[in-house]
Amino acid sequence: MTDQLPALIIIAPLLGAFLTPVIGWRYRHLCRPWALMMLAVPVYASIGSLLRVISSGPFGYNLGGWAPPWGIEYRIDHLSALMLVLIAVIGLLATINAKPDVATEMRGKEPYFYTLLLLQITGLMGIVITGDLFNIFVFLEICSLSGYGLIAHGEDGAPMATFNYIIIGTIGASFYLLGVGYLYMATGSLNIADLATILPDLYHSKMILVGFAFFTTGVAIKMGLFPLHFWMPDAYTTAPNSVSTLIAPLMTKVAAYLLIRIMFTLFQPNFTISIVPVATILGWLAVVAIIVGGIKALAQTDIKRMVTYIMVAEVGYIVMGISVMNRAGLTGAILHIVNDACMIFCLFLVIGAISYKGHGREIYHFQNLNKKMPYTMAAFVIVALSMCGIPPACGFFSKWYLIMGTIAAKQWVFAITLLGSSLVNAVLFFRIIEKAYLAPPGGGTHGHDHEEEVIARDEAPASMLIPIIITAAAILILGPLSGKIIETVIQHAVPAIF
Amino acid sequence: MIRQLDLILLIFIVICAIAAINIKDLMSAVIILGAYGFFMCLLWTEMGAVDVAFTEASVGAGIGTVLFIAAINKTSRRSKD
Amino acid sequence: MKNWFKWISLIAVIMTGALLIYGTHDMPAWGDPNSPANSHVSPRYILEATKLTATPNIVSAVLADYRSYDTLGESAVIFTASISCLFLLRRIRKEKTSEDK
Amino acid sequence: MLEYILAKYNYWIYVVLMMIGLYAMMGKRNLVKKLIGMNIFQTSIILFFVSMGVKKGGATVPILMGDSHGHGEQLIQVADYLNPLPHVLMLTAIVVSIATTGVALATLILIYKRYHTLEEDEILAIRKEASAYKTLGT
Repeated sequence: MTDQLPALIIIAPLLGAFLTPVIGWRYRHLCRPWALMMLAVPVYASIGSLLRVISSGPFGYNLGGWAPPWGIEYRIDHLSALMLVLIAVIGLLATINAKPDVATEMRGKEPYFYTLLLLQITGLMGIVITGDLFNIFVFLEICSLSGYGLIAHGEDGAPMATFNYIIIGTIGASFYLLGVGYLYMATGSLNIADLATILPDLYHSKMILVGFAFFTTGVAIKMGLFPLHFWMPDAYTTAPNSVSTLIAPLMTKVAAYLLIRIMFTLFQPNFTISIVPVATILGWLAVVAIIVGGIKALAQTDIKRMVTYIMVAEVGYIVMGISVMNRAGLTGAILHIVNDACMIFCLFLVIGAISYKGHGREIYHFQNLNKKMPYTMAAFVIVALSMCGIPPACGFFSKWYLIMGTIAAKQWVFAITLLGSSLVNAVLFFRIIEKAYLAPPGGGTHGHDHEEEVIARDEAPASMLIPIIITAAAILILGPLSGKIIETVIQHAVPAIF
Repeated sequence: MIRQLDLILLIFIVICAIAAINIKDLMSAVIILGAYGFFMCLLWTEMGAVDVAFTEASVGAGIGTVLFIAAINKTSRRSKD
Repeated sequence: MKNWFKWISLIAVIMTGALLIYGTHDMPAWGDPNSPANSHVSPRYILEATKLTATPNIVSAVLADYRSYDTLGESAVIFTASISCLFLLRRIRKEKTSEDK
Repeated sequence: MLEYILAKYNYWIYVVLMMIGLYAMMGKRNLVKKLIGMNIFQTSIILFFVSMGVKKGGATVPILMGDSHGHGEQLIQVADYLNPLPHVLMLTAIVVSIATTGVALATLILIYKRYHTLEEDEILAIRKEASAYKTLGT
């Protein structure tokens, strides 16, 4: 049974997606339980795979029984197992969270919505699990296409944002495909493990250099790295809340995973150190990304748009951790992938709950929200602490490793940028917390005081509140646990020569 | 591989591509895009990729053109560049 | 503003093209039967596919057997696209009918 | 020199096509033109892959000749048949490209319903006006 777990991870949500419209044809209310059931399977299977990887090391799964360079292979190692658990759990929670939004915004279209949601999660997990370069492209397109469909269904302006996303996303995916073509032309293989053994002899070939450049550019577009981030704020701000909750935290992280895979598994680290100065370029782009993201976030009053600019900066963190090319930096980057996915997910959940309750997304709408939605705002405070890097929350630990990595690489500018960015985050979140907790009730802007007016509690429905509480608890628990995560998982994901 | 045929087809393809993005009337541009697709099919048949060629002829040039025409019918065929 | 943007994109395109042309320098000559692409993985398909899958068309054999998983993904892509179109365009019809009422 | 050109011209044509497509995607203002550019761009990548699988010297389409039930297997020569793998990959890529075009056209229809134009600069002007109106209203 446990031998077939990797196949279940993809097959269950894919089958679920194919059958959802069939079920929804007659029994529309059954779509949601069906989707949840089909998403519970990958959670179980990915946790099983993670445990197997921890106990007995990386393993492969040959689809159809064909040996790897000829057939397609699933390759599960420590990094991909960790990513699978992350995607499966966040996918399940996001689907639970989607219920009230779908009931109000997409009445009558539940089957389509849940189908696309399942396909999105299938695509994300497929990118992580597969060990074949072209298969990654196919899954990348599955999750991009379902993402286009879901995002375009948002508020006013969403179709235009989606159209730009389609154009730039297609450029990214096609660049990735070009990279695959160049590598295939030079080696004749598509399997990552096979390529990793062939490539070291060819590092000085111009084809390999160009292929690597196109891989990196394509992935950077999907990730929203600084000069190529311009599609991201528009797309994620205008998307429906239940959709940006799912896509925003995961898509960037999966692309970051792909970057780590390309730089450290497909190519050996010494390629990126000695032959192309790509690490330096990525590092400085990350610095600019963090600064631009921070400044742009400070300029926003719409909190959802603010979070998308924070994401630009957070992508910078991860890329910076990758670019310093040492053990502490890469550990911090991988840890930050997990932590940041949880934090951004929680932020979007909170925004979704607040919008659902009819409050606006501008900062002044947060007035006295702590009395109306105490649990939601408590979760928001926890995320804010984590974003600023206050110790019990998980954000502190990944930033600690990132800063350690930059110091070990003697990149003082990088370290200062990281510290400065924490300060910017503190300012960003304190503005909102101050408005929510410390502003006088009734507010000075309206002029008429109702000091004694009791603000009724008006909390989000349970299906929204439960994911919020779980994620906030996870942010608190992941912090103290990070030592253990590094010891059992991440340590093995970092290449041995560091 | 017949080199002359190959070259002529490649030149036709490039001309079609340039024409398709420069014609102001969108309907004509889409028709030229279809022609581009069919020239591409010929080229691939000539290179021996028959499966790719007939998939492109039916799916790429065929259904693609139909989708474009349907969308242009629903919107406008005016273009400024 | 308009021209400025066109120039920027032209420069970006030319840079991409130059990079690609630079990459073609090391490529094996067009149609070389012994290039790595033609000699590493694919010979086994040509030699074995008919014996193992009983299909004379090697492309079909590879598509539907060796790499059938890609083909599953391909059908999932079509499915995704059609469901996306339905998801997006249904709304217009709905709104129209509600306006008509 | 001529030898070098003959060995490479196919790849150069694909680069030229890719540049045309990419320029239309980025530089053109009309949204349908962008999609036409996207199609040209994707087709050029397919051309690149297909020309990768070509073998000169008498190789034919990758469909085995003669008895299909394996009696002629001793006669199979690798040099006689084209490389099937790029063809397989490109069958998938064609379908992917048409699926992307389909979704893009669906959003295009939504955009036209909202703004009644397909020119990017006109849409931007409408949006700017709308957001200015919104900030004035609050």
